[in-house]
Amino acid sequence: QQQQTLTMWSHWPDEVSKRSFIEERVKQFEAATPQCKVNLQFVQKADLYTSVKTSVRTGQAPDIFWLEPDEIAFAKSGYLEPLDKYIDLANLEDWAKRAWTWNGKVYAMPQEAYSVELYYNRDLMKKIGVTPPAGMQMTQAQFADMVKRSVAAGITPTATGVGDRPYPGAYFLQEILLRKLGTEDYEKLLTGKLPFQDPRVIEAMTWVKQLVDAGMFPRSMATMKLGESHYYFHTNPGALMFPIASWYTGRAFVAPEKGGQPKDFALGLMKYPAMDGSKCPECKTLAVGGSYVMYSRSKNKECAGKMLSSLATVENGNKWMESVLLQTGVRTDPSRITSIYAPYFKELQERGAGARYFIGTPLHYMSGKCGDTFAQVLNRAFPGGLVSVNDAAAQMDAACKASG
Amino acid sequence: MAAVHLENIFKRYKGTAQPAVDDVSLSVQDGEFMVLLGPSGCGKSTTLRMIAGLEAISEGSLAIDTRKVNEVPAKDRDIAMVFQSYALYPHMTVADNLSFGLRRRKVDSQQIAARVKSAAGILGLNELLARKPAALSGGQRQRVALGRAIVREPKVFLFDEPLSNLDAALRVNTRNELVRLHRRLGATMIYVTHDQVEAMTMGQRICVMNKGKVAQVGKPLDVYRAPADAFVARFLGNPPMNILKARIVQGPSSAVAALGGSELPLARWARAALPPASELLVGVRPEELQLHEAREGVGTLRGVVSAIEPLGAETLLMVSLEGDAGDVMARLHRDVKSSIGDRVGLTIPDEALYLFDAFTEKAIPAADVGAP
Amino acid sequence: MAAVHLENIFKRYKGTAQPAVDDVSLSVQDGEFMVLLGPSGCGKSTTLRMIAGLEAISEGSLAIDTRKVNEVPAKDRDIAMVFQSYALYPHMTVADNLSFGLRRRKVDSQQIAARVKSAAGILGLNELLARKPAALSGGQRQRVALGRAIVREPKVFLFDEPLSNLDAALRVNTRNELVRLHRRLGATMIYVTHDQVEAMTMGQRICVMNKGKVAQVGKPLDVYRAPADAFVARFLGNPPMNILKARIVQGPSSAVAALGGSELPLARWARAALPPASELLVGVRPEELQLHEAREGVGTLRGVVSAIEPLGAETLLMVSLEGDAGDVMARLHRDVKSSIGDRVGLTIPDEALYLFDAFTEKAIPAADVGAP
Amino acid sequence: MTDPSSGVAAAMRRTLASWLSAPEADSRRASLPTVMLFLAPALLVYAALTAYPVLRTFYNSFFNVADLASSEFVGWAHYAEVFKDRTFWAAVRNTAAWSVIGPILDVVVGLLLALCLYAGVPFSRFLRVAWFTPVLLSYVVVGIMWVWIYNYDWGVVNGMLRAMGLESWAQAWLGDPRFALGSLIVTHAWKWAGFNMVVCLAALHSLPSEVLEAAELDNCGWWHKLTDIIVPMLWPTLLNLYILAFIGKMKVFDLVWIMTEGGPVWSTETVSTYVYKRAFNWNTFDLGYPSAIAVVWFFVVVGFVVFFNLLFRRRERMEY
Amino acid sequence: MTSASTTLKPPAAVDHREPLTAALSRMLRNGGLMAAVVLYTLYSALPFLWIGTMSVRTTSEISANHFAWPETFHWEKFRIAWVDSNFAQYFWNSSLIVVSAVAIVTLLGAAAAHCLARYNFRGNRLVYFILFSSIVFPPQIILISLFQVLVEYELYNSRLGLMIVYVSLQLPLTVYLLEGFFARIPQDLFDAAKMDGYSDFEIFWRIVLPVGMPAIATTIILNFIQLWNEFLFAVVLLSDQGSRTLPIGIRAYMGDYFQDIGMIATGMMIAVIPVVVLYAFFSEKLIQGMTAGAVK
Ligand SMILES: Nc1ncnc2c1ncn2[C@@H]1O[C@H](COP(=O)(O)OP(=O)(O)OP(=O)(O)O)[C@@H](O)[C@H]1O
Ligand SMILES: Nc1ncnc2c1ncn2[C@@H]1O[C@H](COP(=O)(O)OP(=O)(O)OP(=O)(O)O)[C@@H](O)[C@H]1O
Ligand SMILES: O=P(O)(O)OC[C@H](O)CO
Ligand SMILES: [Mg+2]
Ligand SMILES: [Mg+2]
Repeated sequence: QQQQTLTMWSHWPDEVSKRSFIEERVKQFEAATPQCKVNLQFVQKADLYTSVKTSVRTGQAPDIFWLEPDEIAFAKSGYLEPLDKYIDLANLEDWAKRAWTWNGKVYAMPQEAYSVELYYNRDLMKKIGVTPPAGMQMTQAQFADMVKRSVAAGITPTATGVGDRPYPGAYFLQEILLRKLGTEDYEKLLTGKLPFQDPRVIEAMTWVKQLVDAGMFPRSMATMKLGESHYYFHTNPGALMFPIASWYTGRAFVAPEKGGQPKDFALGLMKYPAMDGSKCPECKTLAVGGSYVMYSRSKNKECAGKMLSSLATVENGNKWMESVLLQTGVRTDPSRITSIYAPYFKELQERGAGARYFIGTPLHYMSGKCGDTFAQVLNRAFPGGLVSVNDAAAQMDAACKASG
Repeated sequence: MAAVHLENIFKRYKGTAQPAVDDVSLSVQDGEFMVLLGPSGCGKSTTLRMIAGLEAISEGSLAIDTRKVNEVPAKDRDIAMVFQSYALYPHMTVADNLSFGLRRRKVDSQQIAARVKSAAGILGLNELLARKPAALSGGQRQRVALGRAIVREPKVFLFDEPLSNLDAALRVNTRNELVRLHRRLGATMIYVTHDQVEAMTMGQRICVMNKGKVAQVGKPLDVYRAPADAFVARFLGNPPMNILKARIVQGPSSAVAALGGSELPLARWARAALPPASELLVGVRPEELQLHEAREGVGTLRGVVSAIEPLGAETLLMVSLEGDAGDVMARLHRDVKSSIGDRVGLTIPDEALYLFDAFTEKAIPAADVGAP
Repeated sequence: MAAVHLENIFKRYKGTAQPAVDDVSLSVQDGEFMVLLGPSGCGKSTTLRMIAGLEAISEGSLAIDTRKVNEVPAKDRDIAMVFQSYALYPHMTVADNLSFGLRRRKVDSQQIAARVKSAAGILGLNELLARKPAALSGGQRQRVALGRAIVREPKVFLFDEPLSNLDAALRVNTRNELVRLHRRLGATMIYVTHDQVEAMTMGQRICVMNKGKVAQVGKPLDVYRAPADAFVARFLGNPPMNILKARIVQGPSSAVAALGGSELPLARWARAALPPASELLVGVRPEELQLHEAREGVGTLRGVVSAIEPLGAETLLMVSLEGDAGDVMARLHRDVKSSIGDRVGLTIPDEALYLFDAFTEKAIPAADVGAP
Repeated sequence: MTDPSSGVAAAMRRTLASWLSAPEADSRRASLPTVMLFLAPALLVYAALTAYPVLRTFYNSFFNVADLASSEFVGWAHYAEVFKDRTFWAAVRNTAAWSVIGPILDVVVGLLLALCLYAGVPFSRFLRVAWFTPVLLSYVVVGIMWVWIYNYDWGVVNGMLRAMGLESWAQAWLGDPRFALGSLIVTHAWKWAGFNMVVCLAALHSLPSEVLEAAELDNCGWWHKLTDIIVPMLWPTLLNLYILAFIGKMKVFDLVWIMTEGGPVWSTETVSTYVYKRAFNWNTFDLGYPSAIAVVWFFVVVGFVVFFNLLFRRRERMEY
Repeated sequence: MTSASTTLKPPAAVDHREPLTAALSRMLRNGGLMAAVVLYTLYSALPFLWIGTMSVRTTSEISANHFAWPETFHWEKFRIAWVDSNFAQYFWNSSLIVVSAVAIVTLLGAAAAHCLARYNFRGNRLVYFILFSSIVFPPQIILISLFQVLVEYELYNSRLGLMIVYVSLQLPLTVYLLEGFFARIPQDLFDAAKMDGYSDFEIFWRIVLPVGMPAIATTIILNFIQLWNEFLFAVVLLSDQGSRTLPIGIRAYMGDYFQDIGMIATGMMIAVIPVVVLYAFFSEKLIQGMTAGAVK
């Protein structure tokens, strides 16, 4: 059979564990499949998207590339190859498959999955004299009080940076909303079927706005990059909490001189607070993250299919969890996981125990103007204290109802 | 070497009403040094550039020897031109400037070297061959421009005011050099200038142009002495000829020109030769006027000294004639003692008088034609 | 109105060895028209610009009337200057150009209007007041530049070759206008030129400069007739004075200058006045030479005609003297008949002879000093 | 000439002949082939890579172009939408503000710097290089540099304010819609002042020194020399620079993209970034709508340039 | 400005005080001027210095104190940045693309400029206007369809494609600058060469180009600076990592090092130093060319 070289582009150039995981899989694949060579490149997300979004139209996109489910439009526009006949779909979690299903076909190998978590610094928490409740979920009042104490102690309550990402600023609000509304209404909200001007939404936003005004977010949030916000949280100047997805580990669990968290860092995980009168305090976001897709005009579909198929095994799912300490859309057998970070991982699983998952982040549901408005208003302006509740809700409704 | 014949040549620029060159006919003989002289804008450069092939001829025929060349492009006419601005190639050394035209013509390199050497020798450029034009003085640049023409050994040399950028002393020198060069090469040369001294001293013949037309062609002194019209008379000579309006009155023996109170007998003109109109223009060159103590008598202009310019070598006297007949300039001996406001008389030798028609400004020849 | 006194003024530009102005002392009287004359680069402009305050004075003292002004900035010296390039403000109308200096001096607006009107009247600019400089001819610009100086009613007017951009005819006119203006305003004027005709006709006194030094100061004709050195002698006069090397020999009654084969008696000089060295320079102006048929005798230069330039009004003869004594130029009557190669004699009137020291080039005054 | 058809033919033949055969005897004329030899390559590049794409953009703007292979005609729909698009209008406002204010800053600073050098401050050779250096840097470098300079926590600006005891003045310069656009404009001016300086300096040096001296004799101090003489005489140059900068700013993209990507809340969105986002960054894949914006913007820019030209038409050529 | 008031007083009174006040005001003025000059120089140069210090410090050192002078100079960071990131490749790509684009645009532009400046032919000004007016085209008007066009010509994602796009981008400016300069080359020079027997093309090659060198040098430098730093078209028209140019490389590099400010500073210095060094050498030429009237 003829030798094929496929091009594969991945995000994560700065996340060592994910990177080496993929590199190893590729090496194994090449060893096992001599007729296929893989030209693997790690490209920062922004650049990757820029390149891929232009090159898919030209027939020159990489054979395999990295996408998140908010880019399902690739599939809708016919740029992706359905994977049904290439990989063993049984090895994928159902919710993960759903995130990538369009017209009945599955379009991606959901390598990465994550839940949206609230990390905190145990030492600082002690310093301001707060002890998290047993269930690790605070009430509205407890949480507000903690924020106030933190501010009073000169400690930024939450590290958040939206300088280069359209979503982290909205994590907190989004989780509050999910709990307040419950999965069904939350989904309606995200798909434009429920207005942001709904009283429950307004109520939630009003509370978050109070926290914002109390100084919950750093003033440098708007220009802080995602990577900087990690550093801000665990090293300098240090923040009490860090609302981020569970892929926190990718950037934090590396050597400190590479920007990772300090060796003895007292990382804790708690649940997002539930507002009084929340419909679903146990709700939680689970989402498919970085996934690999196959280009529909690829000239090396056979090899590409084999490559993706080699990733989609339970064994690899476990390896991923073990080395990256992060969920995956591939089926796994968590009991087998051992590593120095096992305690962390245990805690992560504890926080997820008994949760009701809502699958997908807002951007997975919003596109075009709506997505842009979300990124600008809910992700930046609202937590930055730059818009009022009503203004923000009105802007969201104007953009999302029209496109929804 | 070659003769150049212009026949009824016109040049009309787009968007101008008057032709820049208006029906010019002129024959330049083989080996002749012809000067085109005229005031600024009279069409001298245009004429020259048409000969060179740098400007299309609107009408008429241009021939070099017997061949009509209207349509021949400049590069094939075998003519060399020296520009007022020298137009040296600023990025080439003097040697390269000299040889540039030959290299293009595929002259073999030994011969190029020989010709460059000889031209450099003639013009004293040997020391300068490796320099670039920026490092040369005005006079040296001028010589390089000349050299560039000489090495080409062309049929015809054209010069467009080549001396006007030089200072006075250098101008006199180069003038002489050019004349000597012409004698030595025996080449046909056409030389454009608006400087009458250059024209008088260099030209074998001069062609005076005015407003695109040829006013007069002839040997320099002939033209000076017998100008064809008032324009030529004024243009040649410095200070220029005094030309005054006069009335013709009948005198005792001949006609008399009356200027204000003064009367000049026109002995040399037959009555019949004078125009029927009673007005004409009387001309006299400043150097022909003599201060006359008597201040009276026929043939004497009377007036008041209005300005004195002692130039050292001579003195110019401006005299306002009686009866508002105008001002005349007299060029007198340096020792003249006179002061502003003096009433003086100026005599004019009979043979120094010129007459021009008041309307056409054409000269009215005297009966003893040809030797005024 | 004011007098200007320069005392031992020096100007040294950075990086040049020779001072550009070298120990110049000069007093210009109140109301005088003084001309600074000299070849290009002799320091005329620099001197003028130091007076104006546009150039720092390296050494020496400059006083206007009795006040030392070395340190007074240009704008406070109350001097007006007319530049060679006119330096009109291109973005202002003629009227604004005229009034700008007054407005800056806070003269009240009625008076400005009056002064502008009067200056415009004097210079015939009334029609042009609303135009911008780009829409003016060279002569008109010149007049605006003048007007700008006049309205200021300054203590001193300075002119830096203001006519050199004009064509010949306009130059003569403007020259006269300027002289008239000076008479009318009675102002102190310092006028820089390298044109000797301008200097001779305009200046009440002229100051001839050479290489940064003052060569001679005096009335124009005095300087022409009694040049202080060979440089001045050559510089004033066109064609320039013939200056030849000669040996002094003892003649029968007086000393004799020997040039090649010819001998010129030096009757007007006492033996004692002549330098001990046996060499000196003999000068004679071209217009003083007379063609002499005899070709022999004391006081006659003998030679061969090497070039003839008939200029119409006169004829220039270049004569190569016998015995390689050099060339002399004679300015002769227009009717002279001579041809190249003729052997001729040229006589010199005794009183037309000049002597200069061969080394210092200083003039050696004759015994009957002051009236050569 | 009596037969009209032969007359026409003859005329055509003559015209053709006059095109092809050079009136070689005129040095300012050249035959058509010669002219084409010089012009054709440039015109070809122009036609293929400027003219054609422009027309193509016009064409695109009437279609939905999600895939290169297929497109769907939508008529004027995109245009109708453009005029309702609030983000577009925000971008227009920002770009207009930037293009009008920015150049003033650039040109004034450039002129002042040039005047310093012209006045002969010491070390002018070094300063000329130092001040020009920002021009050499790519927007990427400038952008990152200034993002750091504006950093809220450890940026130079806030650092200095804090050092001066002005803690309350410290701002998230790029994070606050009130300051973000201004901060970008300052950065842009930082980069371009040197360019304007060099051009102004060249223009200053070609001013006739005698006119300045005349002004001095006319009792002008440095301030009046500047306002009454130098600025008016440099006016054409300054206008040119202004218009050049204006055009540049109507196009501004790179710096915004690197520093703020148009945020926060579209406060630094420019038309260029918006077009780019919609064409290559949003997950909508449609090239038609951004093309329509580009077309609208094209006419706006051309309109402005024509307007400027009319406005300044009177400026006669200054001779000096 | 104090001297303005002194002129109003009678000159005699001013006489002795003048030098003093004048000197004082001059000193003040000069002092103010010098202060402004120093401040501006700091403003324009300090950012470099800052980035420069950061480029030889490690990120942890930097975050401890952002403004400290480096205690130890970590020069090895330059090696690491150069080796680990594709800088050599980016450099080569940028050089290849930019140098050829500048060479071609100079040649094409000069030919067109010469033709427009020298010859009278019908449509001369029209062609000039058309070529020049594209200077006002906003890039986005051609960006999108240029992308489509290059895809059709199969030049998308190729260095050749980007190179010819660069040629077209800089063409208007080049023609504009050179036309202005060439038009001022005296016609006599051109005529002299004609009479020396040279054809139009040879004259262009042997006279116009060498004589126009100051202006050509200026356009070369300007074009080079602009293209070397070009970002937008490079992002859209190249997707392959192997063909990226330097600005894109730095951007990607930033991403790769993400929160590693120190390394990013190192990368920035690598990108900046060559251009600055080049400019330090050629600044005189550039300014000469501009003063010669290339830009005005
Ligand atoms: N390219 C042109 N287009 C239109 N008119 C022109 C052109 N060149 C010259 N002219 C006009 O033709 C006339 C003759 O010009 P030409 O250059 O031959 O004068 P000239 O005698 O050489 O003058 P000068 O002594 O000033 O050089 C002038 O009126 C001039 O304005
Ligand atoms: N700024 C300067 N720096 C150095 N040398 C200068 C400067 N200006 C003039 N010079 C030199 O000083 C000398 C006198 O110059 P100046 O301009 O006064 O001459 P000028 O008599 O006015 O000559 P021209 O008739 O050519 O105007 C010249 O040798 C000139 O080269
Ligand atoms: O925004 P990023 O770069 O963290 O990407 C989101 C991914 O899902 C993280 O691995
Ligand atoms: Mg001419
Ligand atoms: Mg001078």
